Amino acid sequence: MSTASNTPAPDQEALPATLAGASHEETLRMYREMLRIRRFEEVAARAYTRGKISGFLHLYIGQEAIAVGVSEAMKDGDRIVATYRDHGFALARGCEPNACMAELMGKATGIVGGVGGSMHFFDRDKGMWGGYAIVGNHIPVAAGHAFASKYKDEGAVTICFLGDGALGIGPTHEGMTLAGLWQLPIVYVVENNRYSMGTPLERTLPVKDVTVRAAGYNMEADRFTVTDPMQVRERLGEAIERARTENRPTLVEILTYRFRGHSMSDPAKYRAKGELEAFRSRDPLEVTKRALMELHGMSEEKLEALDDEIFEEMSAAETFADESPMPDPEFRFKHHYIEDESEAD
Amino acid sequence: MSTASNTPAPDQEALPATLAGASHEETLRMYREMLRIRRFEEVAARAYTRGKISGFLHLYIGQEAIAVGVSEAMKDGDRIVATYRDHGFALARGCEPNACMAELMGKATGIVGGVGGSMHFFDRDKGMWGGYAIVGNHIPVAAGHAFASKYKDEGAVTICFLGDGALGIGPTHEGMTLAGLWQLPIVYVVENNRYSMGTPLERTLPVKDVTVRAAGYNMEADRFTVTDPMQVRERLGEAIERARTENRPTLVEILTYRFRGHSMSDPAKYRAKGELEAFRSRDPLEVTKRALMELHGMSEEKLEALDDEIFEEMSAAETFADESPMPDPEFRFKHHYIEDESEAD
Amino acid sequence: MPELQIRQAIRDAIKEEMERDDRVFILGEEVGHYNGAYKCTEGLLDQFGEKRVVDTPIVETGFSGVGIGAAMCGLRPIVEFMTFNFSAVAFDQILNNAAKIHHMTNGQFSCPIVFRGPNAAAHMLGSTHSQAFDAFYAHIPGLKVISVATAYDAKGLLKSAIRDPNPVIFFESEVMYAQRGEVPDEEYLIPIGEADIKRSGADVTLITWGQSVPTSLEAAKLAAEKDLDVEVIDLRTLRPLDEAAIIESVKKTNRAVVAYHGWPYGGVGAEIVDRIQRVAFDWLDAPVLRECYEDLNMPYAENLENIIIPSAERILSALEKVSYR
Amino acid sequence: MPELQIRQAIRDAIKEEMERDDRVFILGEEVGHYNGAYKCTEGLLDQFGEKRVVDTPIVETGFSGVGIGAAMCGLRPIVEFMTFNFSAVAFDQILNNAAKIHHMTNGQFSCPIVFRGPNAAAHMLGSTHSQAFDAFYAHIPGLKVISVATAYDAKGLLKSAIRDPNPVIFFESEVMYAQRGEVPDEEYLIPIGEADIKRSGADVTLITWGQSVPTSLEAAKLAAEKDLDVEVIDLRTLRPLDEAAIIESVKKTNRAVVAYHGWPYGGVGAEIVDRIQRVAFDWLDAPVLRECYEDLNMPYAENLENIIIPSAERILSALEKVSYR
Ligand SMILES: Cc1ncc(C[n+]2csc(CCOP(=O)(O)OP(=O)(O)O)c2C)c(N)n1
Ligand SMILES: Cc1ncc(C[n+]2csc(CCOP(=O)(O)OP(=O)(O)O)c2C)c(N)n1
Ligand SMILES: [Mg+2]
Ligand SMILES: [Mg+2]
Repeated sequence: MSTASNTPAPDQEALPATLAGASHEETLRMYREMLRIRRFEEVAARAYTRGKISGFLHLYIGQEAIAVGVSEAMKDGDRIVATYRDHGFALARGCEPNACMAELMGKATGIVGGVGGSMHFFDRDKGMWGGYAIVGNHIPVAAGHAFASKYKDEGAVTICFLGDGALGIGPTHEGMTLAGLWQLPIVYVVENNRYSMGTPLERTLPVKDVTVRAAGYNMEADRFTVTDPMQVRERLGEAIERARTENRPTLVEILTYRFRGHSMSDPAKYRAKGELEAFRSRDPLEVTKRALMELHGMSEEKLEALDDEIFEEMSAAETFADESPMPDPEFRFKHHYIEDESEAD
Repeated sequence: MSTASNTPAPDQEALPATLAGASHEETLRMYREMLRIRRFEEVAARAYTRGKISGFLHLYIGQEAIAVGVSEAMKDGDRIVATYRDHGFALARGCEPNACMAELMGKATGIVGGVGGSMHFFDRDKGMWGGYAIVGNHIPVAAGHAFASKYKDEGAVTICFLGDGALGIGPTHEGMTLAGLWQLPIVYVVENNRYSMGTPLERTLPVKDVTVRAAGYNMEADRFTVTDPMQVRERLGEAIERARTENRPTLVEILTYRFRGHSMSDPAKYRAKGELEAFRSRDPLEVTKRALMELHGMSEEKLEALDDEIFEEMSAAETFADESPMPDPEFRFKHHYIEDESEAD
Repeated sequence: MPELQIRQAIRDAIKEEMERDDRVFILGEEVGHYNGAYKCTEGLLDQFGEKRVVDTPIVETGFSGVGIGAAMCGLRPIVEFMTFNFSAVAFDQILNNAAKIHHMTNGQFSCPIVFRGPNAAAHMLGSTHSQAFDAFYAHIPGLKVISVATAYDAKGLLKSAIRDPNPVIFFESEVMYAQRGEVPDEEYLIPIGEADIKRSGADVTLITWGQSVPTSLEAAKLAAEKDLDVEVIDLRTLRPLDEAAIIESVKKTNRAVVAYHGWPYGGVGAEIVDRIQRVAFDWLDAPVLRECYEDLNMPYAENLENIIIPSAERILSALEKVSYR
Repeated sequence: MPELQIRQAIRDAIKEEMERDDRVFILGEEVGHYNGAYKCTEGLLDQFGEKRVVDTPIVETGFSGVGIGAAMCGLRPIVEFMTFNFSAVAFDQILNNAAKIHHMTNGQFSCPIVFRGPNAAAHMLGSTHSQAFDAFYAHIPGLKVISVATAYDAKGLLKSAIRDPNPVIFFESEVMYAQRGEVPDEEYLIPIGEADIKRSGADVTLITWGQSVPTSLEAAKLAAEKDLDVEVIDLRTLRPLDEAAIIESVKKTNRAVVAYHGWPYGGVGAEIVDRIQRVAFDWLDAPVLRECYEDLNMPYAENLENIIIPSAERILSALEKVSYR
């Protein structure tokens, strides 16, 4: 399976410095992770159109460099708190595609046993702390995680992602107010993919550069257009370490783009002409692939073999999910209340 | 009744330029209005301690110059939307002390028939649009008033007041986001009296100068320490006219001080030593009085006579309220639903 | 009569009221350029422009508050919640402003506003996106609450809601938007507060509303096959409740079941039970039973969701139980 | 046994649990330096310092969310709402996060948190500050809901709530904070979910909770003077409901009245009626009656407020009515 045709003349632009400075091994590792996310979601999208997946399915395609980059910048114990657009983070954190795909199909073998679906991936031990589906309501919760880290003096950092569409809502403001007031070890990352559902940010944000708000919260700020996962690792890495060592919060805005509609039901007809193509030509996945070829001499064949292998993995995940059982009917009574105190952490 | 003893050596400071530029007549008019508010509240406070008033009673004493100044800057059709600390605005807008005092006592003759109490003064025709008791929840409502003005193209401006304690809450952020995004004819005025209940702003605000947030909302900003009502009229007047003529919203922070506790039940023990005295020496009421004496040659006697007259007015309001009947028991069924469409505006 | 989808009936109601009264406008997420997340506002932006079809950012408290403020100024806002699940972040605006403005201002201001959108479980959306808000809003004095199940009712009641001088909560259903029903060409209004007998019967009264209406009709059909003649009352308005219609039917049948989408504890279902046992105590031959969601958070998995949502079979068995069959 | 005010019993419960378990901390407006708006946290800042007694800005959603997040990390937060009226702006956090985290994460996370503060009408605070949130929170699966009326119950149940691994809503009453009652020196816990018979009687069951408990006991006294022997059950926990205690009593008395602070439509009152008529249908000699707020926004005026809140006289007349006196 080849993707080369997706990229109109990427070779015209120079490769980003961050990729130039990276080793073959790490470039390949990150490329591989990005590709795994993309192929996972493509397989999921196909399963959706075949009626195997229901509900909402929000694809991360185009934004993968962010999840992979941040994951590389994290230490054990650090945690990601994300929105409903969460598959990429889970996979980047090492969650099993089998469990992820099974979750999308509402199967007992799913990452949360089939109770959550696409929007609610959680894998505590891997630092994947969700998967929240109400816009903005995870922002104060993530501040709470950071609060607990500081309370326990455990040195963990919380990295909380939100969309450009989540900047107006009150809970976002309240969570950031507390993070800034109490100087919590947290990094808030706005993945600005230019749209909240069908609405371009011009119609939702009174200001272009949202990091101007950092001062009002007494946070540090950073803002950049994503080029590749190395860059994300570097830039978020700084903010993460500042949170870890100084308990100093940062508001980061990453300019990115989603190649698909908001969810599977959105044909995304609202895009400006040529917009999608322009962004595709800077697809971080393709840019990273170019680095592998141009800087590290990887052959098309090798890259295709890798792609095939990953496609295999994700197809196997689909089969796994297909063949997994639905939850037992009695399972619906589980996890509403904890009877025994020792079951709580 | 003399208040001279309240003011330790105000004559050491030069009078503000805004007062120096004002006529005798307008200075006296504004002084009179400020004094009316103060005496009204002093009488109310006494009635409260005598058990005639219940519930919450939030006094505006110390902040009067703001209500009087803004009221002077308003045109017919403009409206004030305020918090529970609302007596000053009502009186400045010309609401009857009788009706206001009766409201505090929950009487049928009250400004809202005794259903609202201290926190819910409304007098539509006078531009006194409330009186909201849930912190921050009037901010989007006021944006709605401004939205309607723009929709109807009626040229009215909404001036919405909030406390320093209301800056963190989500509804404030959402209302301001919409006001900035849609460029509504509104002025948001933060009355920063340094405390929200017993908490000094250092413990509630991550940032000192809250007008830095204006940029994030695409609003204009202004910030000043209140000296006298003329100054307030001038500064808010600019913002009001900008709203009226350009549909351009402004975020204003006025540094002020409340001389009493948060409400009658608060002994305000949390103040720093000497803080109250320092602010008293810059009491805009006293400063304006000095201007009347020093710039316009008004005698102590005349001023005392004025004070006596106002004190009489407010005492009479107390008597009026005392003697007013409680609402009829059947009145409790009124105004829950409108049966007839024509009753709605 | 033409057959319309419920979403079209809703769109037509809004359109007609906007044509009739230029104080009426609609605001919410994706209502304009996107033509509505569920296409209930299709074509409105084109017809009325951005002034009256207002796309908002994701700020439910913000735009609910703007609607309330605009209503106080004499406009007639329609606030669309993409789903009522998202009204939870605007709860204070509805509870403390919309429901109270008229009273709190001693009648100086009114709050003629409609909050509308899909409510209750759709299909596999998980616990945060599958909630019925009936119990929350029907509890609050100052509000009117409507829940519609047919295209005809949707249009007639939405038009009444828009004209009503009070704040109205208007519940629709995502999974029912595509259902078709006859809608007359001529203008009509359905009064708020009147239940509708969707099927008359002599043996048991089945009180229902919203998404449970078709399921209840199905259950009645199944019951008929077993010789149980069920009267199906679609409440349509939850607040004020058409107690007279309920009581009249129960006095005839002496038995009642309540079927709806929503959690069991309290809520509209329990209120109906209370009224029946209080007003028609001596007529009751069996306890009133309720079929609604199980008292659980809604899981994503299809099979579990299907168990939790009341099915025609479950309703049937309640009908049989109150009939001591 | 020493007599403590309810506010002191609450303070002692928090203090003891904070001494016992350093994961316990409290956050909210004015809980620290001000010692609590109603002095329920008096002395805690001095004893435990700013790390564990956390003054917050006025951001109910923010600090509720922080509490929830901290609970997910193994801490044991107590969130104080200055009054539950202000929880309306945090409704989504309670509904969509606190109540769902454990389920939604398939048990990977738990949410051991207590939301506490005064609830229902106090005295002349007007419509926005006089609301009972019982109906809203008791409706939600995933939460436990407690409402206390004595110093003894307050301490024993708050300690249990703090130790409970689930999210707990804990209702107090502003007008009852100063009421005194005996509280043992030794540590004790009261299990969540157990009603308490505050007065036993043979003729009518009076089910009540919170602020209506003293009024109900007064009504029972008045009834006794008229030879009506009333059993007063204080529910104490609203969710889960102690159905067994209610039913047992009703099977003995064959009549029941429910008295509480809150609006009538739906809610806990209607739920109790539903359970009684469903489970004890054949034992009931009269319809169950409820005495609660009238279905109105609360006015400020004292005389109107006093009519709207259920008085001992009103409860008495309901007791007489169900006894056909
Ligand atoms: C409070 C709330 N309102 C509305 C929604 C519906 N909704 C889900 S995602 C979304 C758009 C969010 O856009 P953005 O924040 O930019 O994130 P993106 O989807 O682009 O990643 C909307 C409106 C919701 N989930 N929660
Ligand atoms: C949402 C909400 N939370 C808490 C309160 C209780 N409360 C009323 S006023 C107030 C302090 C507000 O301070 P600030 O905004 O500075 O205004 P000021 O009282 O100083 O005028 C608090 C905590 C409330 N009314 N609403
Ligand atoms: Mg986006
Ligand atoms: Mg203040």
